[in-house]
Amino acid sequence: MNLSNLSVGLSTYLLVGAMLFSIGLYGVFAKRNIIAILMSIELMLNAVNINFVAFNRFVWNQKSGTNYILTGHVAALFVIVVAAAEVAVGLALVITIYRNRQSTNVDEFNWLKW
Amino acid sequence: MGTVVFFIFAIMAIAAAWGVVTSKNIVHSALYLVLCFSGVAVLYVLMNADFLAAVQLLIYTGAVAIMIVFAVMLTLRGDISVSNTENRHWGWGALVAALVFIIMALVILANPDWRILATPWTSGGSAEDLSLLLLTRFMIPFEAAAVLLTVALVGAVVLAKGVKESK
Amino acid sequence: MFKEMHDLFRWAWLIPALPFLSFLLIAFVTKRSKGLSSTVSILAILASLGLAIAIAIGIIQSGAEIVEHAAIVNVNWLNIGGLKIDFGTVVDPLSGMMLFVVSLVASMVQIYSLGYMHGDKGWSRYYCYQSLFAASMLGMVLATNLLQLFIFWELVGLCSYLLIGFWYFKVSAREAAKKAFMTTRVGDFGLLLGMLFLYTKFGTLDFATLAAILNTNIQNVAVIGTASYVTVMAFLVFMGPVGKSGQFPLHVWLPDAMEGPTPVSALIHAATMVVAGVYLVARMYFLFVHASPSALQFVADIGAFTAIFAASIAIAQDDIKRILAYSTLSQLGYMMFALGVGSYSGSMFHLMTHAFFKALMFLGAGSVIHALHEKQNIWDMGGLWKKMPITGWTFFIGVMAISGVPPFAGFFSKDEILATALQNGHPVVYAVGLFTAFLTAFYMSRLFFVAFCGPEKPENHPHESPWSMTIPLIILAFFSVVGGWAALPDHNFAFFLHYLPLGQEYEREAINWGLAGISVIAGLLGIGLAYIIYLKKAIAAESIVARFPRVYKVLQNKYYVDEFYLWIINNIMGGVAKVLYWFDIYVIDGIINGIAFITRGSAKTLRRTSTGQLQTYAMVFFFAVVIIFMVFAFGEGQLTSLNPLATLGGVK
Amino acid sequence: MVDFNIATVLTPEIAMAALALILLAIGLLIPPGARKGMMPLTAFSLLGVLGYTLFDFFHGTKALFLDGLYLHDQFAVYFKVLFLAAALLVVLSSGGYVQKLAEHRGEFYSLIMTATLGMMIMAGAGELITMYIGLELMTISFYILVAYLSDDARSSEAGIKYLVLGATSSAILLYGISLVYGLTGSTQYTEIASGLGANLSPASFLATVFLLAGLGFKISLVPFHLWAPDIYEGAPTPVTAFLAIASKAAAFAVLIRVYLLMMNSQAFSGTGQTLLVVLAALTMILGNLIAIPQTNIKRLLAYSSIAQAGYLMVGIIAESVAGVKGVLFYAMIYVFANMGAFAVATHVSEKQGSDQIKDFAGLARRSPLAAVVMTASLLSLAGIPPLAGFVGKFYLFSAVMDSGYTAIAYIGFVMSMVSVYYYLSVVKVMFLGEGEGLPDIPVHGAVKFTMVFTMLITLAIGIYPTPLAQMAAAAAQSLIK
Amino acid sequence: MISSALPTTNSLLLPFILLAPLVAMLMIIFLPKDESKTIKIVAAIGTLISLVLSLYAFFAYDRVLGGMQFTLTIPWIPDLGVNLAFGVDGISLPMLLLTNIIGFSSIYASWNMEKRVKEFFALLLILITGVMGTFIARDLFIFFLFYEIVVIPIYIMVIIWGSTKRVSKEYAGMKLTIYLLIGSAFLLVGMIALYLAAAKNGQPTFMFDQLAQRQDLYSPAFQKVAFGLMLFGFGSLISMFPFHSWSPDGYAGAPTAVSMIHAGVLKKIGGYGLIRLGIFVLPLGARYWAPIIAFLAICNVLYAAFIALAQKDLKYVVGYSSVSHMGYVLIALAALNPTAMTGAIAMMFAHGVMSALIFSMIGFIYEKTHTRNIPDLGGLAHQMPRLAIGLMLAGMASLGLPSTINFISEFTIFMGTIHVYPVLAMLGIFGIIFTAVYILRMIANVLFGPRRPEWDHLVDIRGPELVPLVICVFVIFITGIFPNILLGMINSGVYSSGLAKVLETVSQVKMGGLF
Repeated sequence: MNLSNLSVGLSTYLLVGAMLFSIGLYGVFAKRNIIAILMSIELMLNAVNINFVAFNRFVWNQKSGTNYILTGHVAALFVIVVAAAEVAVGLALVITIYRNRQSTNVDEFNWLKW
Repeated sequence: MGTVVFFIFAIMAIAAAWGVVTSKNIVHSALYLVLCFSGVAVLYVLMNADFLAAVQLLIYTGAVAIMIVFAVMLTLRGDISVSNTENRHWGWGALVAALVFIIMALVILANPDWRILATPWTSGGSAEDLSLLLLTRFMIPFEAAAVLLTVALVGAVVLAKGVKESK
Repeated sequence: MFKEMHDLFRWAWLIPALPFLSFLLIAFVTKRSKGLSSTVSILAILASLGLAIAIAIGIIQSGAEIVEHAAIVNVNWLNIGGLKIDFGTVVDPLSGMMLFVVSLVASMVQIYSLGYMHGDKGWSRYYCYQSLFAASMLGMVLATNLLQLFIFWELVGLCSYLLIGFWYFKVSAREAAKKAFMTTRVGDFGLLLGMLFLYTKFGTLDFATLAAILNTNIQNVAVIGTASYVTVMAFLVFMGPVGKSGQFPLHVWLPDAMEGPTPVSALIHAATMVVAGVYLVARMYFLFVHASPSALQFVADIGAFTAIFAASIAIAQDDIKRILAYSTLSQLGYMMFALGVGSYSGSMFHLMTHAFFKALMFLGAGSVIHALHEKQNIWDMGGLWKKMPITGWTFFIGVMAISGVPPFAGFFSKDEILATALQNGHPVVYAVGLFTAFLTAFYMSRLFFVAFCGPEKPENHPHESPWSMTIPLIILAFFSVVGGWAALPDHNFAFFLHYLPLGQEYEREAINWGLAGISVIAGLLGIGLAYIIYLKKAIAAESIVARFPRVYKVLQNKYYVDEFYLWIINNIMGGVAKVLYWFDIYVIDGIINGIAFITRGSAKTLRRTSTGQLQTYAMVFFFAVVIIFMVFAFGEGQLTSLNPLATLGGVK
Repeated sequence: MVDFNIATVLTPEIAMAALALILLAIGLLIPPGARKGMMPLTAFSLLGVLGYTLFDFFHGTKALFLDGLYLHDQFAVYFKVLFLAAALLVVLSSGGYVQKLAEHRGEFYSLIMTATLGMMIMAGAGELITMYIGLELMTISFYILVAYLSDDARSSEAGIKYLVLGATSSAILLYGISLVYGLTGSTQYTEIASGLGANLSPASFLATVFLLAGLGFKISLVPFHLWAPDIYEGAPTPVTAFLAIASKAAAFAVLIRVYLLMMNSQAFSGTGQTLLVVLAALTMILGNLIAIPQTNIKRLLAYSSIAQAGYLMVGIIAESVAGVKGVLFYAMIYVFANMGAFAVATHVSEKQGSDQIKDFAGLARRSPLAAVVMTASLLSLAGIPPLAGFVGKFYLFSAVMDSGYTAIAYIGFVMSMVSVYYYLSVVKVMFLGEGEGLPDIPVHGAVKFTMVFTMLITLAIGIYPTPLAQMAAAAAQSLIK
Repeated sequence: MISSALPTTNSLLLPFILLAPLVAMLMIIFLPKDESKTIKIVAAIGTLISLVLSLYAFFAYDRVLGGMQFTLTIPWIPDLGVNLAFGVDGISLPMLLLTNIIGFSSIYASWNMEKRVKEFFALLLILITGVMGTFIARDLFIFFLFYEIVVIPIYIMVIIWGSTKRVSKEYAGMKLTIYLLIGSAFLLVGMIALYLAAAKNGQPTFMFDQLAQRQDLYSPAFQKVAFGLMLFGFGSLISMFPFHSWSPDGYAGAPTAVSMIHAGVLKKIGGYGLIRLGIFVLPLGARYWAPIIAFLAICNVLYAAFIALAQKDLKYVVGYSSVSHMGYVLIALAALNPTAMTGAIAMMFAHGVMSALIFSMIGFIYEKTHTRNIPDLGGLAHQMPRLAIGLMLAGMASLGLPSTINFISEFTIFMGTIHVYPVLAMLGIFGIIFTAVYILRMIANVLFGPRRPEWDHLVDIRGPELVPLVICVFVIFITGIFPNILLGMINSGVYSSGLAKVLETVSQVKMGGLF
């Protein structure tokens, strides 16, 4: 694919990232179902990845030396790995707590307080 | 053309994300999530991160989404159409999220250095380039990530299986 | 001659040391054994008496020499930066006289107590206190400086406290002891202040040095400050004697002090301790002389007022010891105003004679009380003269002496005082003194006639006291008779002592028989009036009382001074104390507790921020991020660059 | 490319990874009856690594590896010593606790190893991505450990809370990292420092704030602290100990490195610095205040550890070698003091089946050693001499006062005296409550050793702090040129 | 004994004095719980050794030579400049002796202790050691270290062995502890500020003498602030109005031995600190604050004396009385001249012995009658004459009766203050009247009056119980009758330590004060 003639600027990409991040954030804040919250977190992590890739593409594409040029990609890759691990553990936890409480509603997870 | 593609998929991704957090049906949310990930993958392609796009599709749309669907199925009870409702504080949540978005957007827009268009892509980005980096400069996080995945695996098993206190 | 005597005077410290030794011995060794305790104590005081007599003889022999060069021995006691105090002994006619009087009365009282205190559970304790008192009093007399004097002054106060409260199980004794201590403490406050000012001004408290400084520099006001400064000091110093010697308005403790055993009253509250104030003023006379005349005038006024004030109260009292107590107050006032009007030697003379006859009368009263099993109201007595002849006769001598009937001791001293008062231009004081003499004679005779001469009461079975009590009576009676002859053939005690303040030349002066006659007449009038009222019953006492019921009531209630003080203590001091306590608990502590309460309360409130809802936590988290960022950007002046219009419009 | 001696330098990390896997394998392979040996095995292997690391501290050379992406300076090694010591003590004190687990004991120890590994990577990381991976390795291990008692709903709840909040906070941290990357083109500390120095834009502020929020979450800096009490309460007590001690220290290791680069960038010159001061003050105040009405010992210790984070922040604010030294010193003694308290709390809750403070009644009689250790630990946390906490606070606050921030010293000292109030409430319960008729609580073996050891160290450092102070000074010097 | 026979540097005397109770404490820890007799004897021996050694130090001290003697200096925390430096001069030696006198007495005052004996004596010995440490420290850090050591044992002792009256013992203990700790928090800030200011020349130090030498490093403004902090910290400790309210409650709640040590010596650390740290090191600050101190001191004297009048609980009377007496110490400090300073130190000593005696007597009363309510008591002199003597002598000392050391110290104080603050000093002297009132009232109502049959079963104090009485009375009177023993020592301390010179310099400084 040759898409070298694209004309969308960095800010736009970043705005998309920011928007995804905020939507994810809203999900974390507002959803009752714990799985939906996990999904929202995935959205946030994705938003960060967009940032990394975009910065790599737009700002540091030509930075000299092979050592630097793909840092954003590497970061994104690690984030994906971490996100996967996190979601795995998270879902296992969901199963556990569902076993205990028969619920996935985070409003009910308030035994620990004060 | 790239612009058109970008906007299509960017809007798609955002709309799908919106769907994830607004859908009342948790299964729908999961499907929107897949859609969103796919849209983001396309954006990666637009930014010459082909390998990442592939990884995104494989891991997110493949593995993660499937896991989520499984979890949804395992924990589902009651009416599925109200399985994913908002809590009482969603208004506050929306406000805070909006505030966060506003400051992010302001910062992005206020930074003149970022009001730029792309220069021609010169940096590669193939799996080979990445692997070289991962095994040299980012050797330690790479190994650590391996351990991390092991930990996640073990953890998932331990947690899902359940640890009981012996009486 | 003087040189040899001086060697004797060096041993003056033994006089207080012996009783002190006996105090220690009794307190730590012999307190279990009654006999041993009293023996030790009496032997010690008798030894002191012997020494005192020896020293007195030595003084008389030394003559004028010792007046000019008092025998002073000093050792350093306290030496720190800014404060150097010596302890020592001063032997001069003044202290010699006091030593003699104190040790004599003390020995008499201690011997007397063998009989009076017989069978008391606190026997050893009693002699222990007695010894301590003797030691302190004698130490005070010998003091070379004001601080030393003050220390012993306080110690005699302590002994007074202990002895008044000797029967501590009696609530009245307990309260009286407390009152005595507290009242004298008020006076000591002033004395202490005076001492401090003196030291700050003159850098010494030594009597001799102070006197020398004042005498040499008195013209040069710039060096020692203005005369008014000295006057202030004089007033402050005088506060001590006001308390100790029971001058108005701090006289209230002395009548109550009669709660102690009667020998104690005789010794401490009649003969010795209470005159300490007079002695102090005499010692510090140079200060009063150099102060403005108002200081001495003040002393005279207070003394005169106390004299007549106490005498008027004594008229209306019924308790034998209280009458004597008010009489003591009155006589102390006499001595004080004597000093005030400049009759220095007269005051000392009266101090001595008063010690003899007042101790005599107290001991006599004690003898009566002992015989009547603790009855003290004179109206319960009567006809004792016949049953107790020795007590009766000696008491009669006492009455004659205090009434100023020649040739008894009181006549000479009282006469000298009154004469000087008139000569030195204090006619009002003289008149007051004269009237007081009349009142004194009246109430003393009243006491004597009612208690000793009136009809016998059948319920009483008095008998004469044992020898241990009567011998001291006789000895004191002897001195009450001959004590005044010391002034003969000239009419002045100063002749005897060869002593005048400020080193003035002593001038002989003949007795002014006219003035003496007037005072004798006043005394005889008093006796006569009492005779008419109480023995002859020509005028019914009741009718006088009935005519002036208010006056009688006021007199009987001692002008309500006690009530007034009690009111102040209970209402003002107690009230302030309660208010401040309230303030302490509810305001000062309240603030502290309030802070603690606020802390705990806010903690309890803040605790609720931890709601247990993870989404709330997340919201707080991000909201905080937003706020912090805004503050950060605003603080760094970056807010304008965040203006979206500017950004989008490209205005840069 | 790869340094030939990287293997030797990375020995502790490699050993930890290997140990984690070995323990995992052993746990699966050996029969349940033989699993009692797991604890000593873990402890001795940790002791070995600790010994090596200590040796490394005194004899290793300062080096950069992988172009400075990974650092081997005394600062990093100091923290590794700290993590290993904490892990060792946790393992020792949790023996009895883990015995109660029917299965997955191997995994428990293995996860502690991986968490420690993650911390070590955080301390050694010379760039943000490595740091992030280390952080996630630690955090994910902790997610599992916190929720380890999966039939205990509280443990699960704590796990899920920690996971959601932790993931959210790492998202914001990542966003910050991405901004830093976008601004400077690198994730390496030294290059960020030079890159940010020239760039004072809203973006750099946002990046700073996001990084601070992400790391502040880990150190439970107010207002990012809300998670801590809930998670501490719900987690198994040894895990709480480890979480409170080591994960916080690891975040501080990162924060010091990151902060020092921010410091170079002037971003923290004016308002930023003031903000940090305010946050530190708030942390001290809120942590200590809210601890007062707590009735659960773990929750109380949670708030106390929030307050301790505030004290540690004070050292960072000082912006000086002395300040860093203070942080290092305090972090180390904090390990022992907190560990002592948690060892007692673990032991009591294991025997008593409760974490309520009122169940400590009469502990002075029932188990004098435990009561004394608890008292000493709490008082060290409060900063009462002759315990180590006093010297630690002295270093911290003298450093910050030397940098001209006197107000925060007032707040710090006053709040630490307020903290005495709630620490003493615990002491009061232990010494005053008679605990009528309750049986004695004997302390044996490794737990006893842990208690005595932590108390002795706390006391010894308090009385003679010089050796540790020298170590901390060396570590601080190695960080700042 | 000639002190030159001793090495003037690195003498081990003071460490031994410090260690004796500590060793006894360790022995007690390893003794079995039920050996209460042995425990008490060990504690007594430990403190006795300290007492004897400090007596030796007191008399072996070369007053002509002056200055710090029996010194020992070991570098301790080099990077902070902390030295483990011990030493005593004429100012601290009386306080050291006082600590040991009271420490030894307090062991015997607790002789009848039966509840958790082992813990009690272990804590008590820690307490004694801590207090001693503050007085022999020549290093501010060590000084502070020892000071804070004592706070917690006191708390524990109050809550376990204390007694509840108007306020619960838990409250009293907590109030005492938190109050003093908050005070010490400000003190600590001041101390660090001082340390940092002194370290400006690159050589950090905590040594008192070196801190004092570096006057040029402290600006007047700094001195004002730093002294203010010290004043708050030490002022709380010495129960300066209005920071006194911990004191009566604390004493009322505390067990006898703690009251003795707390009122006797611990409180004096405040005064000692103000001299050692405040006036020596920050003379200008002291000059600035002096009028305020003087004013507050008189508030102490009169205010507390009045409140003592309204008290019904014995310990509250004595508690407020000790607040009142501290006013004299404070005004003497504020007078800033050698005479007053000598008086202040003597007063601290005198009040220490006196309050130890009075608290031990009250302790026995409470132990035997189980009440401290004055109206419930009365006529105790019948059943317990020895106790009555003790309480009465203590009372006499308290109201400053001549021939007790209390009188001389009060007198010296007044002598030093009267020309500096004439009005305030007069008000202070006025306070002696009220002191007399409440002390006499207490003595009268407790000891005297009719025999009460309900107390007939009481046994007079005897045997070991007499030890505090004998020791304290002996000290009160021997130093009262021969004051040069004590005041000469203090005087040499004030002059040879350079305090007098500092005071002379500072008194010539003109400063805009508040009054």
